[in-house]
Amino acid sequence: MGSFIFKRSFQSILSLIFLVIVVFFLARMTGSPAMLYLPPEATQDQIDAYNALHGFDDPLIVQFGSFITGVFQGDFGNSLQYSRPALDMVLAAFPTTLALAAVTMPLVLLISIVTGALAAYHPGGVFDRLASLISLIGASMPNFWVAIVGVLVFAVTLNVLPTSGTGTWQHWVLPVAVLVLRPAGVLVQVMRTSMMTALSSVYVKAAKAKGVKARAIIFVHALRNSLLPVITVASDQAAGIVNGAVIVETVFGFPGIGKLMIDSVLMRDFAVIQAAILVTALAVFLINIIVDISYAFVDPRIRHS
Amino acid sequence: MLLSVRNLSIQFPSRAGLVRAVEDVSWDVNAGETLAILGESGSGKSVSASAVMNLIETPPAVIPQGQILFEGHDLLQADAETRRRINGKSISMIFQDPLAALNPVYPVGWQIAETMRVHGIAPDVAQARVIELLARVGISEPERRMKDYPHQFSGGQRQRIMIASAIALKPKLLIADEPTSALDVTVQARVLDLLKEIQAEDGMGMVLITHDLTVVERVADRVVVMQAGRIVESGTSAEVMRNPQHDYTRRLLDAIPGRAGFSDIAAGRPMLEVQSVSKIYGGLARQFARLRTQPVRAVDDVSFTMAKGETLGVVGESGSGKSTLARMILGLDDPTSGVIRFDGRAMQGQSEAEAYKMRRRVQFVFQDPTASLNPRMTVQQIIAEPWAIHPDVLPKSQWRTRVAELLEQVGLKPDHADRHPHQFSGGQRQRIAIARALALKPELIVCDEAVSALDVSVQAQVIDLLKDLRRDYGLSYVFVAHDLALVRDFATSVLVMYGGRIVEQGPVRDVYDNPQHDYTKALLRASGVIPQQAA
Amino acid sequence: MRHIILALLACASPALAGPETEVKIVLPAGPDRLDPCEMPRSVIGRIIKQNVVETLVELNYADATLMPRLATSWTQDSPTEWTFKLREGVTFHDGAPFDAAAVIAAMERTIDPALTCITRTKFFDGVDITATAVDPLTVKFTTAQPSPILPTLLAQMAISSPNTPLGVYTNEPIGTGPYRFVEWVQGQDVTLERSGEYWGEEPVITKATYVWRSESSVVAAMVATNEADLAFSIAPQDATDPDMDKVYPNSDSAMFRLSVDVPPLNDIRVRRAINLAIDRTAFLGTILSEEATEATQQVGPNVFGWNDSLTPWEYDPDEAMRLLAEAKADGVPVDTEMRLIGRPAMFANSNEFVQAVGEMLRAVGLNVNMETLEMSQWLEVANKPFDPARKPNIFLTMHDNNSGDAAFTVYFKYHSNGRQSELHNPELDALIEKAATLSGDEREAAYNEVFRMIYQDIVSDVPLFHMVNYMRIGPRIDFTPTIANAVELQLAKLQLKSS
Amino acid sequence: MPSSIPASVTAELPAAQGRRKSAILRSLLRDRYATVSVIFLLIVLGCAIVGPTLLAEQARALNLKGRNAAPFSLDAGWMFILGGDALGRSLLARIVVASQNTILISATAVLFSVLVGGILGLIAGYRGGWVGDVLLRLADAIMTLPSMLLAMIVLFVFEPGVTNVILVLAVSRIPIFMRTVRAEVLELKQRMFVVAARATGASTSRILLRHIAPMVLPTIINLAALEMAFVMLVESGLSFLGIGIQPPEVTWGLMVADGRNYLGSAWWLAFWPGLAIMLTAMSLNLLTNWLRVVTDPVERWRLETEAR
Repeated sequence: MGSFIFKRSFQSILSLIFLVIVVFFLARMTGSPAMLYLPPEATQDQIDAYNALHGFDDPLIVQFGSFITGVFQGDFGNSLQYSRPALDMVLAAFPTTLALAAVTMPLVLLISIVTGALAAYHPGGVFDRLASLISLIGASMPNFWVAIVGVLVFAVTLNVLPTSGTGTWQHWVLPVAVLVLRPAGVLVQVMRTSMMTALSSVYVKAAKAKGVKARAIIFVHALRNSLLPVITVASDQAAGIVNGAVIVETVFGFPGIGKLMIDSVLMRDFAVIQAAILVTALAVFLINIIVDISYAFVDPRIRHS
Repeated sequence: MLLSVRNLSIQFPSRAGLVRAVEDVSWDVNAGETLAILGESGSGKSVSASAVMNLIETPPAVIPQGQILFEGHDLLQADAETRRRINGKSISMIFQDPLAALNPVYPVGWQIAETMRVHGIAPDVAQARVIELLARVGISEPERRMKDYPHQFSGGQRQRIMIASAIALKPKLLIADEPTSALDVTVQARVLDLLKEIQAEDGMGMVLITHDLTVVERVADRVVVMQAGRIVESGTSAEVMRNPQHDYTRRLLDAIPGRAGFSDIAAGRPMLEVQSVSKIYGGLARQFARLRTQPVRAVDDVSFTMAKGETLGVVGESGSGKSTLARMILGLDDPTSGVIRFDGRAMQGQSEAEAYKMRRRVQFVFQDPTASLNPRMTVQQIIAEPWAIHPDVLPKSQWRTRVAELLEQVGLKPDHADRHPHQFSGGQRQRIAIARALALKPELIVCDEAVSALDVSVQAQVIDLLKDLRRDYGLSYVFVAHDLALVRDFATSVLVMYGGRIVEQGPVRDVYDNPQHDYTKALLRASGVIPQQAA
Repeated sequence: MRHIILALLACASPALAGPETEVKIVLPAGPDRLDPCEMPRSVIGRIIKQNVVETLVELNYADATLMPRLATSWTQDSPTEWTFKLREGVTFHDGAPFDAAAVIAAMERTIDPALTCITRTKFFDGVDITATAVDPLTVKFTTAQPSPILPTLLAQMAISSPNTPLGVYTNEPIGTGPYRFVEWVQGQDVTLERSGEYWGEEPVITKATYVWRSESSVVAAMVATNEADLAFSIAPQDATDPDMDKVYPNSDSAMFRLSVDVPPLNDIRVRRAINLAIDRTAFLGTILSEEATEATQQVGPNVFGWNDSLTPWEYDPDEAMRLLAEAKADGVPVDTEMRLIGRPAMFANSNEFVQAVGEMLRAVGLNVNMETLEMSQWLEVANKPFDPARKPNIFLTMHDNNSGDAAFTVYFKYHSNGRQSELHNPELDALIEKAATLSGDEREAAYNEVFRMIYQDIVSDVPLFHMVNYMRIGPRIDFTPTIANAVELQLAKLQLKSS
Repeated sequence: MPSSIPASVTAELPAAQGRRKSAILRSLLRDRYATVSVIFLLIVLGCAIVGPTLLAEQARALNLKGRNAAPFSLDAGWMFILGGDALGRSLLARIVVASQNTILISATAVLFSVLVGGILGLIAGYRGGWVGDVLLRLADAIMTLPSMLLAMIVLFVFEPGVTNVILVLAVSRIPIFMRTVRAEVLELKQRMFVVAARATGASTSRILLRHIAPMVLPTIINLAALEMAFVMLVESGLSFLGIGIQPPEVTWGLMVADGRNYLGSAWWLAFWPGLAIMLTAMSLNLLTNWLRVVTDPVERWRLETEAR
C-alpha cells in the first residue's frame, strides 16, 4: 500500500508540473494587465512604468524562472489587484470551497447510495422509476438556473431561507442543494446499475440460502460490493465540484476559491491564478489518493494484492 | 421421509416464450442418505433444488404444480419468513464455485458466524463455534485464518469454508450443487470424503447435484438422472451404474473417458523440441491494483521432444504450469530460459516474418470456446479470419465454400456460417474453434484444456472429432488437460506436470499401467481410472 | 419532498439586518483595496468617500459647484497659486491632528510615483504641484502651469492620516470622516462604524456593513427580504417596487465611438446614417429605464461645459438609407463588415442593447458583426495605439465625468494626443488646449464650441444615453439618491423612517 | 432473474439474421420511454437541420415594445405561443433556431473527444508502457484543471467563436473517454479471442480495429450520449460567465443564461430553453439505457430469437 501511495504521489507531481507550466503560459497569453489597473487616461509612460514595476517587461522565460524559484520558497508573488501575497488570498478563500465540498460530497454519497440501492432492489418498480426520473432531472438542470430559482422561491416567496451570503447554517442550504443536484443525479444511476449486478451474484444467492434477511442482503452483502464504481465516479464528481463552486459562489456571494479564480482570470491577476490552480490541483490529487485508499478499504482483494 | 419433492414443475417466462425448466419432477431423500441428481448443463438438475431453498423468484418464474414436503410440511405453502428460518438452519446449501459464493469483502469467519447469527445465536458464541468448524473442515490455524478473506484461500479450502458455514447449525439436509466440479481432481476427492464424514457424524440427508458419474459412483446411495427437465431414470447408484435402463444414461456412462483402448501411432521425425525451458513470472506489474508480486517459477526446466504424428498429453492441476507451457509453444510467451524448436527452427528471437510464417503451421484450441470466439463476429468471419491474416493461403472468392466444408468436417451445417457464437451450445462452439484451427491446414494443434469446459458426453464427441482429424490429416496435437482419464485414450504419450516441473513422462501405456511418481498415482486414483483401493 | 424541506426550514428565519441604527448596503462588486488614494474609483469611493476620508473641497455633483469641507475657504493668488484655509479642531481617527502638515503629507502620498494611485494618474499627472504650509491652518498650492480648476482637482483628493504608510498600499483607511474603518473580511464584507468624535453633526446611522453580489435578482431579493437596507444598483426589470426602487442618474454616458479613419466610416454620410438608424427612444422604458435620457454629447448637464444647444438625433431609417445609397454611389464601400463591439455587463442589459442596435443597423443595410469583448480585450481596442489594420469599429463606450469639468473628458477623448481619441483635427486640438487654460464663462463658451464641432461638424460618434441606476432602498431607510451616488454614498445623509 | 434460465433452452435456435433490424425496432417500440425519447430527439434533429432556414428571420425580428410577452397567448400569433424574449423576439422561433448550434456544438465536441480520447485510450491501454503513463498524466492534469477555468483562459486567448467553444469543451472531455477506453482495453486484451487472433499472427492494427474497437464501441456510445447532455450544461455555464457563444449566434445555453436576468419578472425566458436542454438530456439518458440492452450481444440475441 505504502509504495502504492508513493507511486501515486509521484505521478501526481508530474501532472502538477505539467499543469503549472501550461497555466503559466496560457494565462500570460491572455494579454497584459496594465490597462486594467491604470485609468483609461493613463499615458504610455505610466503603462511602461507599471509593467516594469511588476516585471511584465521581462521575457516570458525569465518571468517563468523567477516564478518557479519563488514557488520553491513558497512565494507565489503578490496579487496585482489586492497587492497582497497571492498564496494568503488563496488559502483564505480555499476553506470556504473546501467546506462546501465537504458538506456536499457526503450528502451526495448518502443520497445516491441509499436511493440507488433501494431502486435496484425492485427494478422497474414505482420507486425505481421515480428515483431515476428525479435523478435525471436533477442531473440535467443548469445549476445557476437552479440557484436563482432557489433564491426566488425559498428566500423571496416562501421567505424561509436567506438569499445569499454566509453566516448561519441556513445560508448553506441553497448553495449545498445546488451543488448536490448533479453529482447525486449521476451517482444514483451508477449505484443502481452496480447494485443490480451485485444482487444477481452467487454470494447473494448463498446469503439467501443461509437465511439472511432481505434488508441485510442489500445493505450488508450487496452494498459494499457495489461501491467501487460509485467511488470512482464520485471522485471525478468531487473534482468537478470546483466548477459548480464557481457558479454557486458567484450567485450566493460565497468567498470561495472558485469565484477567486474567475475574478483573477478576469483581472489578469496571474499570481493568484497560479496559486489557486496549484492549491486546487493538490486538493484534487489528495482526493484521488484518498479514493485509492478507500478502494483498498472497501475491497480486501485490492488491499492484499 | 426427510424431504420429498412431488410432481414439481417450474417454468420461466422468457422473450422466447415459456421455458419448462423442470416438468413433473418427483424425488425424495431420507436422513443419513445421499441422493444424487445427475444431468448435464441445462438438464434442469439444479432447478428443483433451488426451489427447495426458495431461490427461485416467483414472479417471474411460475410453479404451476407440485409440492416440496419438508418433514411433511409443504414449503411452497409456507410464507417467506418461515422459509427464511428453515434456510441455513434445517436445510443448507453449498454451491459450485466457492469463490463466487463467498462474499469477497468479508472475512470468512464473519461469514460462517453470520449463518448462526441470523438464526439467533449470540455473536460471541458464534465466534467460538467458527473456530471449531474451521478446524473440523480441515483449515489449519483457524484462529488466525478466520480473519482472512476468501481470495486468500485455495479453491479446495474455500469449498471447505462453504461447508463449514453450511453445517454450522447441524442442518437436517445439505444440498450440494456441483460441489466439486470447479476443483482440481485430487482436491475433489478430498472434499467429497469430507462431506461423507460429516454426513456420517451428523446423520444428515444430502442432495448432491452433479454431472459427473464418478462422483455419483463414489458418494451417492440413490440417483435420479435428468434430461431436458424430466427425470429419465432413477434407482440406487450401484444398479444404475451396472445396468442403465434409459439410453441417455447409457450414453453418459459410455462417455466416461478412460474405458476405451490406448491409441498407438507410429512416431515420425521429431517436430517439437523443448529444451530445459523455464518461465518465471513476477516482478512485473499485475492487472487491477498494479503492485509487485513474488517471482513465480511457472515452468521450471522442462525438456521433451515430440515427433510428427504424435499426440502429447500434458496433464497437471491448476498451477502446474501446463497452460504456460502451451502459451510458450504457441509463441504467445517467451521462455525466461531454454529453447523451443519447431521443425528444427528455434522459435525465440526469430524475425517477425518468420514468426508470422510459423503461426500458420501451429494452431490452437482453447479451453473456453465462449471466450475464444469474438462474440461480435459471425462464424463465417471467425473461421475466415486466418485467411484474412494470411491472404496468400486462400483467395477471398473461395472463403465461403471452404468455410462450408470446414463446418461440415467438424459436424456443423454450412448455413450456420452467418450466425453468431452465442447462438451455439458449448460443444458446437468448440467445433467452430476447431474449424478455425483447421483453416490454415496446420501441422500441429495445441489444445489447451480444449474439452474441460464441456459436458461429459460432449467431451467424448469432440475427442472423437479430433481423432478423426488426426487420422485424416496426420495432425499432431499437444493436448493439455487436468484429467488423466481424458488423455488416456487419446494421447500417444504423456507428460505429468506438478509445480512447473515434469514429474513423469513416457508412452501413455507405461504411465497408466505402472505409474512411478506418487502424484501420478494420486491423479489416476482421483480420476477413477484406477479404483480407490488399488496402489 | 418539498414539504419536508419547508417543514425542516420553518424554524429557520433568515438573518435580518442588525438593530435599528445599523445598515447593510449591497454593492455590485467588492473592493480590491481600500487605499484613500484610490478613492475616485467608484467601487472604493462608494465605501470610504466622505465617510472615512474627506476632501478639502466637496463637489456638488448637481451643478458642478464647490462646497467647503475640510477647507473653509480658498483663494487664487495667481494663475499658478492657490491658498486654502483649513477647518479648525479636526482630528484623524488615529488621533493625529488635521493641519497643514497633514494636508501636505496626504498630497505627497497621493502623488508618490511608487503607487499607481488613480488620483495621481487621473487628476494630478503632469500637474507638477507643490504644497507649502503658510501657518498650521493655511496651505499654499503652487503649480508649474496655470491651473484654473485646482479646487475641482482637490475635490478628488482624499486627506488621509499622516500616519498612513508611504510607498505601499494600505487597506485600512484612516481619515477625518464621521465613520471609522473597522474591518474588511476578504470576499465577504467591509464594516464601518460611527467614529463618535466627528467635527460636524453626528449622523444617525451607527454602523454600516458593505456586502457585494453580482446577480441583480439576488441583490433585489436581499433588500426585499430585509436582509439588506440599500442596494446601489439593480437591473430595470428587477426594479418592480416603486416604493423601494429609486432612480438616479449615474453620471455615465453611453455612446458608440466610430473609427473615423477607416472606410466606410471615414465618410460623414455613413456616420450620420448610423446615428439616424438607431431608434433611441425605443430603448427607454424597455431595455433601459424610462428615466434614462437621450444624450446629445459625451457629458451630461451636470458637467461644466455642457452644450445645451445640441439636440438629439431623430430616428429616420429612410434618411439613413438615402445617405448610404448616396455614399455608395460615390464609391464608398458601405457594405464592408463593421465590428459592433460591446462588453458584458457594461450597464444593465447592455448585451440586449447591443444586439438590438445590431439588428437596427442591419435593417438599414449595414453589414455589422456583433462582438462582446471582455474587459481587457475591450481596453486594447479602446486605447491607443490603435491597430493600424483594424476593421471599422462601432465601439460602445461608457464615460463618466464625475469630476464636474469638461476638461476631464475632451482632452483624452478628442485631442490628437488623447489616449482614446480617434480624432486628429488641428483646429479642434487648438481649441481644446485653449479652453483648458481659461476659466469662468470663457471656459464654458470654449467647451460648448468644442462639443458643437464634434457633434455637428465632425460627427465622430453616436451619442446614446445619459444612464440612470435603480437604487433599491429598504422600508426603514429614508433617502433619495442623487447623481452623487455614482461615486459616493454619504452615510450621514441616510435617515431612518420614524416608524 | 433471466440468468436462471437453463442454458439448453436458450442454446440452439435458428437465427433470424435478416430480421434483426426489425427486431431491434420492435424492441424499441416495446420500450415506451425509449420510443418517446427517440421521437423527441428526431424532432430536435429536424429543428436543427431545417430550423434556421425556416425561422431565421422570425428569430431575429425585434419588437422592443412587445418584449417579454407572456406565453400561452395567441394575440401575437402562434409564433409567440411560448412568449417573447427581452427584445420581443419569438421564443419558439429562437429555440428552434438555437437547436442547430446547440446540437452542433455538443455533438461535434463529444465526437471530437470520442475520437481523440478513444484513440489515445486504445494506445494507452494496448501499448501501455511509458506512452500510456504520459497520456494518463496528461489526462489527470486536464481533469484537475476546473474545466470552467480552462475554458475561460482559452476563450480569452482565442475569441469565443463556435469553433473555439467546441474545441474547449472537447478538450475538457477527452480524459473521460480516454480513461474509459483504456480501462476496457486493459481488460479486453486479456480475452481469449484476442489472444487467439495474436496466435494466428494478426497485426496489432487488426486486433485493435477488428477485435477490440467493436467491443469498446457500445460503452463509448452510451457514455457519449450522456456526455452530450453534460456538454450542453457546461456550454450554458460558459454563457452564464459571459464567455460562451456570442450573439447573434444563439444556443439554448445562452438563452438560459440571458433569461436568468428575468427569472424574477419573466420566468419563461429561461424556462423554455432550460426545459429543452433538460428534455434532450433525459431523452439521451433513456435512449442509452435502452442502447445498453441492445448492444449487449446476449440481450440482442434474445430479441432475434423473439423475432421468430
